[in-house]
Amino acid sequence: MSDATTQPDMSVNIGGLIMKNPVTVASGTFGYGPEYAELVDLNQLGAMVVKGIMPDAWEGNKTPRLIHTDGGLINAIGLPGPGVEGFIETYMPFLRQHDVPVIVNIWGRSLEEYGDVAERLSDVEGVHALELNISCPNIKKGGNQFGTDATMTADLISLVRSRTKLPIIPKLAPNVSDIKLFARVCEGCGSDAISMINSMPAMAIDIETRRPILANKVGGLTGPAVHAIAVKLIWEAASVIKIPIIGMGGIMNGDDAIEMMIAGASAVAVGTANFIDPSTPVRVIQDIQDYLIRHNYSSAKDLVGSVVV
Amino acid sequence: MSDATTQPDMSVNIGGLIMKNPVTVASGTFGYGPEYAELVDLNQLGAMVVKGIMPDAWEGNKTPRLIHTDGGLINAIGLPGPGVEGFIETYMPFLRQHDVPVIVNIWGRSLEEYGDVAERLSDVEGVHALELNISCPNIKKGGNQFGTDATMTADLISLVRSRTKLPIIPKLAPNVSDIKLFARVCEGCGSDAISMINSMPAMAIDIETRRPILANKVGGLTGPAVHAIAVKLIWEAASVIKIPIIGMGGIMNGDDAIEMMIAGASAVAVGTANFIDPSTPVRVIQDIQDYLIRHNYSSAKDLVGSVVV
Amino acid sequence: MQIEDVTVEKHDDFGGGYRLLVLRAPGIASESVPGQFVHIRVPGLYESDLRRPFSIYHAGNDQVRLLYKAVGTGTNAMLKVAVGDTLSVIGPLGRGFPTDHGDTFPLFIAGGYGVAPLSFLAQVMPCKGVAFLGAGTASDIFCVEDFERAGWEVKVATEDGSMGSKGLVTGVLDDFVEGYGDPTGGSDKAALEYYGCGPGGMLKAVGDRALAQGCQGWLSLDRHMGCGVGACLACVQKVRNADGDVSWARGCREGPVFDAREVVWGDNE
Amino acid sequence: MQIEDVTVEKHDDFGGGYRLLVLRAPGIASESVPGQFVHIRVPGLYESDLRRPFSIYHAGNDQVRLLYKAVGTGTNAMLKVAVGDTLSVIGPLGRGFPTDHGDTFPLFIAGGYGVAPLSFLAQVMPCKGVAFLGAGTASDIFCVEDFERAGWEVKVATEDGSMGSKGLVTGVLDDFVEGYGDPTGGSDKAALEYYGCGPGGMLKAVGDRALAQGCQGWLSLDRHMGCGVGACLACVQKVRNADGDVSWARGCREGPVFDAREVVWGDNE
Ligand SMILES: Cc1cc2nc3c(=O)[nH]c(=O)nc-3n(C[C@H](O)[C@H](O)[C@H](O)COP(=O)(O)OP(=O)(O)OC[C@H]3O[C@@H](n4cnc5c(N)ncnc54)[C@H](O)[C@@H]3O)c2cc1C
Ligand SMILES: Cc1cc2nc3c(=O)[nH]c(=O)nc-3n(C[C@H](O)[C@H](O)[C@H](O)COP(=O)(O)OP(=O)(O)OC[C@H]3O[C@@H](n4cnc5c(N)ncnc54)[C@H](O)[C@@H]3O)c2cc1C
Ligand SMILES: Cc1cc2nc3c(=O)[nH]c(=O)nc-3n(C[C@H](O)[C@H](O)[C@H](O)COP(=O)(O)O)c2cc1C
Ligand SMILES: Cc1cc2nc3c(=O)[nH]c(=O)nc-3n(C[C@H](O)[C@H](O)[C@H](O)COP(=O)(O)O)c2cc1C
Ligand code: FES
Ligand code: FES
Repeated sequence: MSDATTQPDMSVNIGGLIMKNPVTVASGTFGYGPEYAELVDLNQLGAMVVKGIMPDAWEGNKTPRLIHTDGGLINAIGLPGPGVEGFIETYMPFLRQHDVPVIVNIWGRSLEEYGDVAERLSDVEGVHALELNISCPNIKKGGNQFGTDATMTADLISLVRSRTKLPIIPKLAPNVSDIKLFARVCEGCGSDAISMINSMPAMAIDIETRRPILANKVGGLTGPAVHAIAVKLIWEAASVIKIPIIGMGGIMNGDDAIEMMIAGASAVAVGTANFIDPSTPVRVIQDIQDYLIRHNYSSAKDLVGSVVV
Repeated sequence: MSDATTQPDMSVNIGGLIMKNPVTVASGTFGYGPEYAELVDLNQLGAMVVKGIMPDAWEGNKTPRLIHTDGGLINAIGLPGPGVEGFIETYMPFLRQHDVPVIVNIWGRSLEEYGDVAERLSDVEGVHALELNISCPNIKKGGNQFGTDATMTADLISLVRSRTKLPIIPKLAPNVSDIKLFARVCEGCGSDAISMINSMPAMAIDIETRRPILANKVGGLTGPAVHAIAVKLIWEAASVIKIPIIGMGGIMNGDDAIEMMIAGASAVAVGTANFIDPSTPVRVIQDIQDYLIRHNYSSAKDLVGSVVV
Repeated sequence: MQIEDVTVEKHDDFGGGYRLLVLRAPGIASESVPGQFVHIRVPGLYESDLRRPFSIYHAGNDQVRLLYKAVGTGTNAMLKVAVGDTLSVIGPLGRGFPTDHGDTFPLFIAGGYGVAPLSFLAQVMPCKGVAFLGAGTASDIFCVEDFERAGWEVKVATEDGSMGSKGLVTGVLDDFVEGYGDPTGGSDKAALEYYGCGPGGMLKAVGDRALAQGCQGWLSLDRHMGCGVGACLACVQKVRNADGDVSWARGCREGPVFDAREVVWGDNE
Repeated sequence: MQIEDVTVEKHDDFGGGYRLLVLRAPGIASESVPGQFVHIRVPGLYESDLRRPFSIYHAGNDQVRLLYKAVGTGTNAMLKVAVGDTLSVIGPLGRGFPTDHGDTFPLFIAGGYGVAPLSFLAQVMPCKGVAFLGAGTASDIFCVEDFERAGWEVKVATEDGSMGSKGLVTGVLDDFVEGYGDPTGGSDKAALEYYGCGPGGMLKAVGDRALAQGCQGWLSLDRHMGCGVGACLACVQKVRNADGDVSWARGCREGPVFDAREVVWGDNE
């Protein structure tokens, strides 16, 4: 408990990575850094998570890639990107100019590729942690399949673990029946933290043309529609592991973020909301701080998993 | 193709049960029949699905049992009901007075209990089919656990199959990574149709009290938020089975229902929308008919699975 | 029970922080009895947002009147409703107060919007009694004239003492009951009949008194509603029947008005 | 690029089925060039509903002007915006038309709201040319005076012939180009510079002509937008660089205006 005049300690420790506050952005919703930099001061974020990177440059899916639906978006961007070398060359100099830890979201078409990107990024100055996207529903090879099969999840994490000393943060899929199993596997195979949730597989069909609206046919649902799903999964995962959780899924405001932290997330990431209001992460930081003061918490850490059941 | 003067054939065949139109109501959202009867003519429905029934009278969960959230509801009603004898005595006389096939949604705390209810209902006049709720997230024993473990699903359906000649319609859970497996298991074990989706496990926490809002802590998300998730799962399931699908999840209007039929549902059920507008099922019937006429379909069956991919 | 598209005929500030909504709803108006409620689809909410329940303040002349206070998303959205707008309303719903009375002496105890159904009841009840109205402060008291015009005595209690007695409404109630009837005997206290509508704590206090005094008591319990018609089983209240068996009753069907003897307190959540 | 809370100063019918929205947006106005767009958070939509992109019709005097047509959920909700309301606007976004010109002769080809950015461009461009405006029928033609006032010649084509030539806008365009310059030679056709903004089919036709004639062509392609700033990668367009390599470019960053030579048609979906 703090007295009203001292500011609460907003910092959190995500598997060795110290975030100055518990708020980051969800991979794929904030580009690689420069995109929103004119609107948002990156240095204010607890961490910057970049869009998914794999060994080679990748085109992603055809368009339409993103549509809005009730309470959210469905996207099938398909992980386009400049590849690991392109990323390091184009974006790392920019990111290094900032005072914000960088978490690189990585993926591969095979276990080996995950290992390759992880290793390549390990000694790149300014890269602070790796988020392993084992759960993207929008690509044919890799992606969701790694994250919905516990054995594959285990193999993948063990392999990446063996190839990097950076903190690794596997990102879990919501479309599993037993999230605890996956959380335990992640912890057991040497993860430093987990993040959750990735988007929820979904589909929309144009009833006049009878064609799926997304070129990729199916996509991933994000935004408020998945928030209560995410809270439930985070609560369950937090009940069985000791490593920290970065929570995400439909955070639109401070209340949503605080709810997730109470459920068990040590940090939170704002995703879809950035598109609608890029100042959301900064507002959320402020709202968490106000909440801590109002409730007399001396540290953001005290909020984590404080749900009364 | 029909000429404009003839009405399209709205009837569909759900595993031997003929529905005069493809629209029914989702179990638990329309009571046992009398509740909405003053507002909606039951005879207009393609079928009437009643709230879940098990051998004994059952209290359900404590309150709050139902809350609204972004794009839907979260409920943890917990399957209260009068038990199979109470149901037969109290509600079947009323239902028999109507010209609508009755589908009884059943559940049990063990495999045996499912079998017992199924057998007991088998020779009850006016009961046309059984929907097996193997996927309710709101009870501690039974429920979701049967529907997220393929082996248990198989055992359960085989047992019920051996104890009734009525059409059986297992109801699938959305929180699985491989819906095709469950659809196949249902078909392989002698189901006449499947229905999907049940509600999606979810949770909401009051950030001031830090307590889960629902007395049961977790509940099931329904309504528009889950619609695109349901469409995707139905599309996948329809691609691997021949038995018909009753589709549900966030149907608010005719377009949503038509989308689900195009994805692969032979019939649809309106759930959450009844609470907001009890005339939704009747409107949906009209909208489907109008759509068929406008698109020159002679039968609702032609719409089923007509997605162009 | 019917579903009606009704026109808003009036929408004004009322007093006590409440707004008055007058709806042209001939079908619902003709069926309504005091204690029943309507379930309103509030315009401007998400399409999947639930209807909101409101007690019927008055019904007659093809009109249904409601009093509401803006406390959340739905009631704030209601502020934007304009005269001439159309609303979808289901009603009348639930079991209201009994309207056949012996020669008991009725006591109404109301807090918040609880005055609304009791004012309605006061208009239609043949016998007259005393209405006890409680609130935090004077400006939260409203509808006093309704009762007085209907020939009722009104006793007010405010927590800050700015109107009527200072303290809880049960204070003035107890004072009245103590002085009621033959001061030596008191057996005729059983001739009192309690009607309560308001916050849960107040209702329990009223119910406890009715039971202790062997009086009939009617309590209108507000349970969170889903469908409003008995289908979803969200709004349940634990009740005990004459045999002592405990079960759930639906606030929207078997309630909102319950016999005080039936109500099982505190075991709902 | 900035995010500004702007005040609505005017909101009127405009012509051609469009509405004019005038916003007090000093920051955005001062940075804007023709062909850029703004991304607007439409009030009254679900909190998770995306912003909607609109071309800048005019910018200056601390104001940004837009023309829009109600075609769906968002634009219909925009109809309810009132003078004095505050909107959250991000802009100016994207790469607009080039504003440094040699001594080419500019041809503008516009359909629908495509006239908006081209009208803006006509005001700021030092040289004058011809604006070809196409539509289905006379009542869909608007902004003619904008170009005329700026000293431009305007040629109109309507599909039903109710105004200008009958047929597609490319018809009048081709007639003009055929008669342009030295009728015996024709090599000076390369001095034409095309600027297209409108439906995809029209843009492709314009682009094809520019390429065939060896002219510079600028096409404003409207891709479905998510973030509007380059982060989500929703709005991509296949482009070919000078070396012939094909890649995706973002409609909201590298576009919406593309060099006609870069655009790879039809391979996006
Ligand atoms: C039978 C019945 C009759 C009623 N009559 C009246 C009336 O005549 N006048 C009037 O002003 N109000 C009345 N209410 C209460 C009214 O329905 C709620 O105030 C309203 O639904 C709140 O809606 P909201 O969207 O503004 O609040 P929300 O944003 O939905 O919620 C605001 C807060 O109120 C709580 N809340 C919501 N609904 C209820 C409820 N039913 N019971 C208790 N807490 C709730 C929520 O949990 C939340 O904390 C009645 C309720 C019932 C059940
Ligand atoms: C760079 C750019 C500049 C634009 N400038 C203008 C302008 O100046 N004036 C103007 O009126 N409109 C302009 N538009 C189009 C405008 O953004 C859309 O009409 C608007 O977003 C539709 O929103 P809605 O909510 O009304 O429609 P929705 O309900 O979202 O959709 C209605 C229909 O339009 C389709 N649609 C939605 N957005 C787009 C899009 N971006 N491209 C193609 N189809 C779409 C949907 O698929 C749907 O079929 C511009 C678009 C872009 C990308
Ligand atoms: C347009 C878009 C692109 C995304 N790209 C990625 C990605 O590259 N890697 C990844 O792990 N997750 C990606 N995601 C998922 C988000 O990081 C996040 O897990 C999800 O959107 C849930 O959060 P939200 O509801 O706040 O958006 C993407 C989401 C969206 C909407
Ligand atoms: C209040 C409520 C009660 C429900 N009860 C049952 C039930 O008893 N048995 C069952 O199989 N499903 C039950 N369901 C799930 C619905 O039948 C349906 O599968 C789900 O609500 C998805 O449809 P919707 O989004 O249209 O509501 C219930 C849903 C709600 C909202
Ligand atoms: S509100 Fe649905 S049963 Fe009472
Ligand atoms: S709209 Fe997001 S990258 Fe262009």
